[in-house]
Amino acid sequence: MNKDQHVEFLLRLGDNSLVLGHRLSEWCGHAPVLEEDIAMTNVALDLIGQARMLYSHAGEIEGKGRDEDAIAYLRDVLDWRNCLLVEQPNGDFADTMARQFLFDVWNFEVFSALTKSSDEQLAAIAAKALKEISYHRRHSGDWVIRLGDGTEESRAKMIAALDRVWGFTDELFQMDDVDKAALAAGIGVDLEALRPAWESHVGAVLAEAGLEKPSVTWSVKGGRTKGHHSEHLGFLLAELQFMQRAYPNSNW
Amino acid sequence: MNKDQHVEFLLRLGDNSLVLGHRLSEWCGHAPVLEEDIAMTNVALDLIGQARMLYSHAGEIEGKGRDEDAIAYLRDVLDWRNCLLVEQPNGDFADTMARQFLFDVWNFEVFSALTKSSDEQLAAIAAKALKEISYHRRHSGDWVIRLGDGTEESRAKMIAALDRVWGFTDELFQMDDVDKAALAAGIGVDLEALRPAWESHVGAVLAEAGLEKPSVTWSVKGGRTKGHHSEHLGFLLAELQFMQRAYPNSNW
Amino acid sequence: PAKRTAFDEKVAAEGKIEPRDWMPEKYRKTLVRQISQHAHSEYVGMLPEGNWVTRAPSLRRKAILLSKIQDEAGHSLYLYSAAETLGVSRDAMLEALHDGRAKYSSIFNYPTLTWADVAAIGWLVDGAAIVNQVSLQRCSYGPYSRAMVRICKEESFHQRQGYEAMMALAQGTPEQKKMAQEALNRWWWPSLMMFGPSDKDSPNSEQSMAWRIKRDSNDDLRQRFVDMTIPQADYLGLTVPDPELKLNAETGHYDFGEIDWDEFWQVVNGNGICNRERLQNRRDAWDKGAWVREAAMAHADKKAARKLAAAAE
Amino acid sequence: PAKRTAFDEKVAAEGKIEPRDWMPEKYRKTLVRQISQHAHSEYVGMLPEGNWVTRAPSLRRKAILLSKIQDEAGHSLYLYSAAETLGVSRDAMLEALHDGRAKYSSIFNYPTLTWADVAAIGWLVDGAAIVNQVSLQRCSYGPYSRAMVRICKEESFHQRQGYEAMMALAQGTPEQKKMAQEALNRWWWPSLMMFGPSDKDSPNSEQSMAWRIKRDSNDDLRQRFVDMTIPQADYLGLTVPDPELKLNAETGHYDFGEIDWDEFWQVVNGNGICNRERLQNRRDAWDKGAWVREAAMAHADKKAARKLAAAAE
Repeated sequence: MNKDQHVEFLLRLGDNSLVLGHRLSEWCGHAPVLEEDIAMTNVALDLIGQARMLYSHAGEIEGKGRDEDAIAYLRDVLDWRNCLLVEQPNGDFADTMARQFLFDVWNFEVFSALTKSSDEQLAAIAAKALKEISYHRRHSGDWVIRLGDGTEESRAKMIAALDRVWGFTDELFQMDDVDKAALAAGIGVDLEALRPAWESHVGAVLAEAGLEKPSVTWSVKGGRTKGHHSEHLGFLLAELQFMQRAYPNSNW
Repeated sequence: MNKDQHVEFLLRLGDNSLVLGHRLSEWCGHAPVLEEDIAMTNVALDLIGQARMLYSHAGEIEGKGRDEDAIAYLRDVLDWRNCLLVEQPNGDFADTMARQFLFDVWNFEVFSALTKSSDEQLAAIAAKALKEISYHRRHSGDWVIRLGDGTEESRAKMIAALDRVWGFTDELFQMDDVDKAALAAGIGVDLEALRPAWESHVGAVLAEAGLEKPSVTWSVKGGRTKGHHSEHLGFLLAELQFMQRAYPNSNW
Repeated sequence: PAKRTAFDEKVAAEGKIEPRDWMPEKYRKTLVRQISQHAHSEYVGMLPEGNWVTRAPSLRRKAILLSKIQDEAGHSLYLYSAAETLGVSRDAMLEALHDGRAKYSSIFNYPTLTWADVAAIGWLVDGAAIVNQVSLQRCSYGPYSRAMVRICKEESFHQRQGYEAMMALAQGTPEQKKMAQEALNRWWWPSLMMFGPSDKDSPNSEQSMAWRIKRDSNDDLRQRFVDMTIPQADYLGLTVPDPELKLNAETGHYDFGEIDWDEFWQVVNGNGICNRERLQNRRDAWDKGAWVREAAMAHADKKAARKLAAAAE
Repeated sequence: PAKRTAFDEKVAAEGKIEPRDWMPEKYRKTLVRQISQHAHSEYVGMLPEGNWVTRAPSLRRKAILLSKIQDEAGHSLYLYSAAETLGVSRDAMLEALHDGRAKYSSIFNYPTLTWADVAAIGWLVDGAAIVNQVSLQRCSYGPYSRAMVRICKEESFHQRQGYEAMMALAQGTPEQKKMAQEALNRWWWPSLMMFGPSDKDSPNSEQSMAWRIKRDSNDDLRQRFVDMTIPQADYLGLTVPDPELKLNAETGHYDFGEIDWDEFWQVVNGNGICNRERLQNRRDAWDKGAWVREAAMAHADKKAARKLAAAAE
């Protein structure tokens, strides 16, 4: 695995965290209940913290002097490597929780595996993150259950929400050259191999929620491996990056 | 009237046009009927065209080498001088038309007066713009009538929409030092004196729509004269300016 | 039968079939499908470009883009009108779009990720559309043929503007040039796919050609587009993402690589990045606009009733 | 009367009144009004800062800001709980907020227009809040007093972070310094207004002071804030927008100009830029969240019923 691939592998992880953290932070002050303002902000904080560690580590390996902010604020859309799932708009609370849950379950498996990465720094980051992600997974899973097993209305909304995001999950298990190189080097994860664990956990929660696995047949990919995103990411970046773009070379 | 005031006076006009044109352009492809996609895009185009002429003229008078794009793309929020009314979010179609109508009627009076400006370039711009604004005013007025005199639902929405924007209209008639200097120099307009004509036209259309003048008592000001905007403008600018901020010193 | 013969003779003689003329039911149906699909494409096609209106990099480009989108709305309107002459209402056509029965050009299921994509759409997508539409100017159905004449004029204007926008990028900073190349990389093959399946896989084409609804085969039109576009790409200094592309000295045409028809069908069948969003956007605009359309009708009725009442007094 | 005497004596002896203790009805009402207003202020106060979360200029600042807002949500929660000890439910308090009967601190009706406004809120608004809250730590009502102790610790942390963010701007580029100065210009006077009307125009204060709900007068607290803040502004190299401001050598306090109480009342009474939006935001979050809260309750009920049924088997 060459250095570029190593950096790219880390950016994929970091971009997932930052973009999803950003989406959650958009809820700030608008949650359905005060306790969720706290809980969602907490998850957003964890994710942004993970992105910072991953970016700093990537910047060090790259060795070109980019720090966490240069990586977060000075790349345009085609250079982002998050999966399509996390950049999808918040929608309603069911949409947000469906997106979060499907990601959290995957992320938990990924970071579990990464605790054994031969990249020791990455393994340390993963060990720290895993405790947080374990909470995230429980939190979003609880909401899938509450909404699925709540009222008629909440159940209908949760079903619709799962249908809307399900087609973005295949991308999570796709292995390209970078992933294979990372795996071969003992740095990365066999994403394909995570699918059974993901399906089993997701299935168990859906069962508890009284929900079926969505039967949608569409599936899209390309954000994480090629930077082929949906049109939503560009608007997210315009907001995220405004200050650093408008006031370059400033310390904050 | 000094040069700074002259430039400021022109920017106030241009910023109104650009910001409202931007808001209308957000409807692009989302109008309630195809004919309105065409009509609203048309109004947006007129307004953006007016902003370009006003900015270019302001840039020439200023004499510091700023062109229309430098003025539009490289000022942050406190340097914008549009009135609060035009930066308000689109809301639903009734909100958009209420905002547009109250502005169009004012804008028509302003540009009518400006056709006699001693700034000949401005007078020429006003003469061209006036034909366009005359169409805008008819278009938005027709919709106020249609919605007010349409269904129960549309009437309720139009009443709510007028209530939501009415408190932004006092600002349109406020005269500060810049306005007074522009008036004294024969360049500007006596905004206070426009109120009766505005009220009369607005009143006639509301009457035809079967609507009352809103009875809201709040009133806010400060966008046009001090750059004290609402929180909406910053997000609008993040989108508007993204490309010029992210790729400085490029030709497009 | 006599009517049938008259129809066939008129078509054969390059005459135009008009709305009141007798026509075979299948001719009518084929046209309705094709014209409404074309109308939907213009309508849906506003969205990927509309995505950049608020972020256009200069006021001049913003005005050009808005004006282009306005033209597309206009094209959509002519085309719906042309289809309406065949006895189907715009609302019925929109209903078919909204519930997924009717199609629109699959190219619009690709996202516009950078400003260069907007330029590339103008250059390539409008370029491909023109090749197709120039051919359709000779379509046997009068209203469609005339709509094409009108639309082609505007489209070639758009195509020139798109090319010029691409030129500004190709001659710009390294970032701009990179953005232009990446756009070409993403839009090249989908543009070739716009002409539809290869002739050998295009079973409906034969009847359409006989009826002169369609005047040139998919592969012929595609070749025409390639021949026209490669020199433009060369002039821009951009590389077309096809290693097999080269001028064939014998035929005088460019040979090009195999199209990935699997990708084509993937996107047609729902797996493009934007399929769901495009349709949802159109449905949302329609649903959220329902009360506005109802209000306009209610007002028009009231107004008419008042006029009538006044006249009766 | 015996209870009344016991209450008065306890208050006079700096004892804490607890929820189960007897208290005059007006004491209870005053506290409910004050504590719920304080809770609403924390809740609504999330919005002007939340406005910059997605645009924070560095990841570190973004994390600090999010964490601060999370703390505010927490404060709001303690305060609602403190008020609930007086027999009023959180839902009832929110209803009063949503229909405009209950107030929140009027400072949050000003918009955050630049990043420097976020820094200024941390420095000035949290600074003013702390002065007030430190005083309220000695409030006679136990739960409120204890909430203040806990909140004050976090608030002073926020205030230091705000000051530090302001410092980064004041020591930054000319644009940053300008942004900082403009924020101070806009937030200075509203911060002074946070302490409420002058003592002479504050008729309710006397009873609150007697009951030790309030421990210091508005003007005393305001003076304390000014004395604390001016040296900080000097250190930042920023100019407080008050030409009459100067240290009074005799008193050792800063004298300052007349507050524009007309502006104060204008904003309190609905003419701030954000009054409508803040309330609408809170109402929208509440209304759009109704189905989520209902679902959570329905699920909890079903779960409890299932547990009961299982136990009965």
